[in-house]
Amino acid sequence: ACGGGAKKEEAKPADTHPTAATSAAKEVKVGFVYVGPVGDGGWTFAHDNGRKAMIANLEKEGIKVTTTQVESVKEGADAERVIRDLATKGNQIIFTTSFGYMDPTLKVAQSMPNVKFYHATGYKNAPNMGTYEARTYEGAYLAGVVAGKMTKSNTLGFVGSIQIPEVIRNINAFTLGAKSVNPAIKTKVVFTGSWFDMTKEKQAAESLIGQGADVLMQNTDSPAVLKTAEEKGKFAFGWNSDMSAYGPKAHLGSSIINWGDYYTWAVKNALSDKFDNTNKWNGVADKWIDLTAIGGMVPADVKTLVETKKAELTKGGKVFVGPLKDQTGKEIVAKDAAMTDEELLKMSWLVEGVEAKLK
Amino acid sequence: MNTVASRLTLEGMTKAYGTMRANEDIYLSVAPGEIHAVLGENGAGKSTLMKMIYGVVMPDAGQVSWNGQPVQIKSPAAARALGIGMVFQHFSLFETLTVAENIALSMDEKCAMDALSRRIEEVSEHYGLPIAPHRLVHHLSVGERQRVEIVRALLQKPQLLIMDEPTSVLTPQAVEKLFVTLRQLASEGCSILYISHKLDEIQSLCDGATVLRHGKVSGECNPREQTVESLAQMMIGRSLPHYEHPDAVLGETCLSVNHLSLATDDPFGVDIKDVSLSVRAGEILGIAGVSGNGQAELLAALSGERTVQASMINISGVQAGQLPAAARRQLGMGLCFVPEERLGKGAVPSMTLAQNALLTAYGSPELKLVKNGLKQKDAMRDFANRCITEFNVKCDGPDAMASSLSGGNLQKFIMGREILLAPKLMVVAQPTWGVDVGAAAFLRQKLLDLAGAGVAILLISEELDEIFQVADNIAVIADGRLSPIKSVDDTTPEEIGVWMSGLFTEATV
Amino acid sequence: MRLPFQLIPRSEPSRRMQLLAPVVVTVLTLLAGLMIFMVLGVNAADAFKAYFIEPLSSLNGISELLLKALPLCLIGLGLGIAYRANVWNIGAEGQLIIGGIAATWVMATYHDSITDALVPLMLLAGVVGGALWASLAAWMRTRFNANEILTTLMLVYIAQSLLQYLLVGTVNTPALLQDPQGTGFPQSQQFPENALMLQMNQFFDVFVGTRLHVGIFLLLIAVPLAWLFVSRSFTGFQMKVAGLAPLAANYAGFKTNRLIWLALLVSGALAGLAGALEVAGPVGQLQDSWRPGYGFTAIIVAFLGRLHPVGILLGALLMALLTLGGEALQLAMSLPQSVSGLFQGLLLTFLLSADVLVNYRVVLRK
Amino acid sequence: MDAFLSSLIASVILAAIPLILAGLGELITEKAGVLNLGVEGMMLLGAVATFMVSFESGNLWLGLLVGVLVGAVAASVFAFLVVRLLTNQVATGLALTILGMGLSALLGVKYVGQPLAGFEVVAIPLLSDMPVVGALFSQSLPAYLSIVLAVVLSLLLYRSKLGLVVRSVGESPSVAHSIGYDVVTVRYGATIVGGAMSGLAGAFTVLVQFKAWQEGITGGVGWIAVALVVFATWRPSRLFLGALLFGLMRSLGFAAQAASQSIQDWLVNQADWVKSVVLVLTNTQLLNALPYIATIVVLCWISRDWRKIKLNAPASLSQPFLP
Ligand SMILES: Nc1ncnc2c1ncn2[C@@H]1O[C@H](COP(=O)(O)OP(=O)(O)OP(=O)(O)O)[C@@H](O)[C@H]1O
Ligand SMILES: Nc1ncnc2c1ncn2[C@@H]1O[C@H](COP(=O)(O)OP(=O)(O)OP(=O)(O)O)[C@@H](O)[C@H]1O
Ligand SMILES: [Mg+2]
Ligand SMILES: [Mg+2]
Repeated sequence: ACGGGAKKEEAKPADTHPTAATSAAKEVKVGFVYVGPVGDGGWTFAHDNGRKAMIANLEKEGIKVTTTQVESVKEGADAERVIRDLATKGNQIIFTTSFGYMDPTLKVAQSMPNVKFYHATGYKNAPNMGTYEARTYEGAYLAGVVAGKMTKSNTLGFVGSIQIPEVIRNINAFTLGAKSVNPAIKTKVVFTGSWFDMTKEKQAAESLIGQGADVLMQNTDSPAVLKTAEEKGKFAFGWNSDMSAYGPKAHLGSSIINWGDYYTWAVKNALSDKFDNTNKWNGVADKWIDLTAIGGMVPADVKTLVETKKAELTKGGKVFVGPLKDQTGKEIVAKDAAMTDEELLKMSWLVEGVEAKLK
Repeated sequence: MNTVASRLTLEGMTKAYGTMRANEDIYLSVAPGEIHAVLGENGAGKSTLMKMIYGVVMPDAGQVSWNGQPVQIKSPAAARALGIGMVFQHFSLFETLTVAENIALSMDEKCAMDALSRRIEEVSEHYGLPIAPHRLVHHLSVGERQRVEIVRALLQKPQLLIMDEPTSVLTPQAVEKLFVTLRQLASEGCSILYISHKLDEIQSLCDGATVLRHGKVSGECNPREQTVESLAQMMIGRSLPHYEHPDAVLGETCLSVNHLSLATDDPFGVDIKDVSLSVRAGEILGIAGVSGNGQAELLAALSGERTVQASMINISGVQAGQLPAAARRQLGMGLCFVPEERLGKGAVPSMTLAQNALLTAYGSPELKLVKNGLKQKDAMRDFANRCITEFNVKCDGPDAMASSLSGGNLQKFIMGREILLAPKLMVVAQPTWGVDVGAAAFLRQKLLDLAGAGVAILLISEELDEIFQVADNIAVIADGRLSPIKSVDDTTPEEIGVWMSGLFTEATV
Repeated sequence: MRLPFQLIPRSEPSRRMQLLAPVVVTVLTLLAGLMIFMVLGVNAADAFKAYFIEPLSSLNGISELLLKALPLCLIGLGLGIAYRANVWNIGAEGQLIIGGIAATWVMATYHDSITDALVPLMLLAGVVGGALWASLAAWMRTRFNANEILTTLMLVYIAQSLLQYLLVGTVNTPALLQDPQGTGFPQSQQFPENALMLQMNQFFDVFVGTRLHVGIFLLLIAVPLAWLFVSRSFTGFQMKVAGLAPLAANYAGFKTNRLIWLALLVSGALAGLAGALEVAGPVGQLQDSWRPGYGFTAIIVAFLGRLHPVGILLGALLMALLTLGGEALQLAMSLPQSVSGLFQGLLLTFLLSADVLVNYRVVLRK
Repeated sequence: MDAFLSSLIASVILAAIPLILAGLGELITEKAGVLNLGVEGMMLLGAVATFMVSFESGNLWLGLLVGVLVGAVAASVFAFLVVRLLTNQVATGLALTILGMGLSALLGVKYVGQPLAGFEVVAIPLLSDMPVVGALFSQSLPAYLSIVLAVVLSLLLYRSKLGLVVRSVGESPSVAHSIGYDVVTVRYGATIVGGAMSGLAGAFTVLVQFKAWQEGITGGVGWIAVALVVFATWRPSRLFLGALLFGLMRSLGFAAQAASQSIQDWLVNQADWVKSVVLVLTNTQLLNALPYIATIVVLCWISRDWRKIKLNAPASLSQPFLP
């Protein structure tokens, strides 16, 4: 059985005719499909915060939003049913927040042209379906900067979920950030094989610490890595959401995603006459990504350094700029060449300094 | 009323299991130092009565008086506290525990293991029942296990010892030794309640007897003043049957076992060592022996439940050692087999008789119980009906559950099923174990008739009497070895008894 | 610890109680449901309506119900056959995953070369894959005596790792089943049209807008076949004997090892078929996060149906309803999905307890 | 290297303790002839109850106690069904697991991801300063207590009259009944003790291991515990060993990943076949499956000797007894 639950804010009489008519735009029903429980403290939690921020933002503009969200929806046959259910129950806009919902979302979108869909982290669009993703690697890069300064053993640890480009990008960015301030560091990586499994994440973190890592980062959805670091007297970061509460002594900062601005824009976009379905992939520059709640143990000069890097990124700076070598020392990106988004989306190699084996 | 001289008096003891009245208004009295027999056919209610005395079973009505005082015995511990000890009909020992642990379990006072071991040694020496306290029970022979049971009872210094069929598994020599012990006990003032089907034993041992029939007292007597015939009359209401031995002409060899050796797959089992025998058409070969001496392994090898080297077993001229059970039944070999355990092996308890008929008859080309891989319900019922009518099985018809039949009736059904399959060779284990005297006589006669019709029969039985009644030749299995085969006319129960304890030299073939 | 009642074994299971027990169970479950809803502080009438009526109130709902009941019933039928033989395959989920993998593999290999027979071939691959995975447990049971409860369960975890292995792949060696256009995401390509089950709406207009596919007709074959096997065939009889009295099966000369193999192969094959139907049906794609859970739910289905094929069909429908109802509760009343897990557990517990009435006479003590 | 070893030891011990607790509980239950496949469910119920009470009251020990009690209560429901009502033990155990998973998920919804302080490590002076094995002596109080409890229970089972009675009931309930033991009560007792141990294992999981609640947080440990009992051929000492081995398997997979660079450096000079074997063995997905593969392999290894299992397994395991 799968946990989680749905919460409905201020139940409204059901609107049986889902239309995106702007004339009635003062009230709008929005559905969210979550892959985990809201209380995961990570990925889904960040989306739910974004949802709340969106409601508040639009309230101020006089748009009343009612949301229905379904948690812990399995990626598979169930997803399509839930999405369709939400659509037929009068939700005019539906956000599906996990990669595995891509094709179910597309299928429902094709059969319900009057409803607008947004799918997170995927790459398929339709006239009524847009996509969005955050440049999480920029957050990883900023965290890397802090990590590079804070490590004593010059060994960083990274708990990865599965070996997909997104995760590889984050590992690389974290390492590059650290190397930018401390060329001697190396990053050890352990993949757990799942996005949310505290048991494995904890054991992975323990293994990394056991092999000398003293600052940990993760690309998994629970705070288990941070908690382990707290127990063992090491440092770690929060991911996706502010996790400082889970390990006050260990918490160097949280690389967070602010979905609120995006959701606000997306609802308004859906209500406008011209639906923009292009992929939105934003980062620090648009304040989607930030490294916040930097811990008190981080020296002021490091904090300043982080601010400088942020400013660079905001001004259009890039993380993946040559020269970049892969693990074997082979140059992949030439000096001063920046990787294109296309290349980033397919990234499947680890930068020099990462100690890990893919597959 | 009874005098204070009585150790135990029972009045109006009644116990019903559902509608079955196992004991009804039973009166019984035992004096100190008396050895008192309780007789009766199977199911007469003897064990039930003893269990009520020992507090295992609660009576529905009746009064127990102990040394003149009315008492209520609510548990075995209460019985032991009064001074009642019991040796159960079916061993109540735990195989994987040691002798001392087994005994500790029925000691009610606290007692350190070492001290207990010493006491066990003392008591067992005093009564000439030597046992080693630290040994695991599953390593013990049947006789030794019985000793453990008796010593366990004696450690309580009982004033009354209940022995429920203690000799059914002992060799005649062991029985003699036991009797010496019992007499010694009685002379020390201990009363003994003694249950046995062996009337000659009772005559030699007991001072008084109570006979039960259908749960009621059918008579009391001094067994020494009775004949075996009159005692049997009291037990079953008629005299013992006589067997007719049809004249059979011995035909060719149907079964030969050649130097069969087989390691047991049961941790408590016995390995078979170099067994050879042969049975000819029309012959009944009886194999005597205390159970647990390799019978189970021998049967498994014969039936095909375990396979051995092809040459070790030859059925009707075919080397069958490698053939599995189903193949031995078919292939025109006509092996039929009646196992020792009826429920759970010979029949599936929770299936109907019709389904149980299919259990072994599925391969019969005449009966055609299976067509195109499908069961033929009508044919199954017809065949079950034949077994029921031809073998006088008392039941509610072919749709009755096997578990609803009494032991004797189920045994008749299983024997009927196997015999109606027209065997050429029949292997039968303990055909009358726990079956009442009348039914046993019926089944033994069936075996004799079958041999008369030219079927080769191998009969494995613990009951020496049975073998001497029906078999032509006899051999003994002890510790996995087979004794020389003798004609029943050339040997005596005494000689066989000696052999049963393993004292023989194997025949050289 | 004396109870006010006593159990006396019946000489045969009571027919009357067999019919009465489901009623008792339903009443108990509803009562328990009432209590749960009260504790959760929702209007019980609304909750019951959302739970049990709502999913059935539209044709789309019914088609979703059937779509969910299909794999549950198929797997349940196989498990029922195995459990009758006392073979406790509780790893159908793993066999289902392997079935899905096998079907996807056929799709990936042949979707260009085979057009018409592709789907049947995929289903066949699912059957074979599921059976092969189960045969590992059969081999370990017959060869090493390894308890199949544990091996089949461990094989679920291993199947999940295998699924990931096949989809994630790496830079150097692309994963076997990964979508060539998928830019490294852990999923297979979308199944092309010729690799998808035919939809009911292609044949019947009433089904327009629903996802039900023709695979549902398999139940029309599978349930009667399973019934024939279980209650009419000699092999079914042998399995039952082996389950009820293994010694009797040996004595009768039934090849018990072969029966164990058969039980595991049949249940594995049906689970594999369900997996293939799932990926070629409503999912249309293999993903590393694919954990439908049908293999576990089907265990309850098998017991709910008292291991009888017709009962299993009804049990599958009921369990599908409970799951859909759980979702409806989530949407309508903001109740967590785990409520339906709780209901399933309670239902099974009550059902097992009710078996007492079937097998024993309950007599009050005086 | 020392740091690596002592961290490995610490993580193995932490992973092994819930296995030892739940496994020993199941061992005791099985020794009385009751097969309880609901260990996972009871652990989850114990875990969620512990977390809820600890979180709400702030008293960890109270939470621990409630977790133990909840495990015992769940087991007594199970015992009522299988010992009194004589239901099928396998099916009822599965039902208990399903029930435990559903109920714990439902109760725990609010608590997912909530932070909880959990028990602190109490290092034993001197002993904990030893190199490498020092990790053994810097554990939390419940960890020390669990080990003591496990040893005491093992001794009780094999060295006391009470233990003898429990074992005899599992060996042959009818004989135990005929010499005057109340089989039903003994089975109840053993099952409830088993449930309490599972509850404790669950409590340990949330209070010491993860200090958090998550749906299905026990992650199959209950099932592994059931497997361990067979692995241990029903002997406590081997159970302890098996639990440590399994904990090692779990940690080893991750350790091998973390050490991938050192492994690759070492591989450079090895023969080709060594390279390919090691490459396969250190495949991430395979490493994730390692504990399960190891469990299966060991299970086959142990079970292959049928007689040994038969000698050690309680003869009446999972058989109903009607007095
Ligand atoms: N636990 C029981 N439940 C139901 N019926 C029983 C039970 N125990 C005994 N009976 C029945 O009560 C009757 C008397 O049984 P009992 O064991 O006392 O006979 P017995 O005289 O000792 O026979 P035997 O010579 O075979 O030992 C039998 O018909 C038996 O089937
Ligand atoms: N960790 C322990 N600490 C103290 N006593 C234990 C412990 N483990 C087991 N014991 C006790 O030691 C005795 C022997 O244990 P066990 O039967 O498991 O091993 P064993 O018989 O020595 O096994 P093997 O023969 O395979 O070595 C038992 O009485 C048991 O209660
Ligand atoms: Mg008797
Ligand atoms: Mg008798």
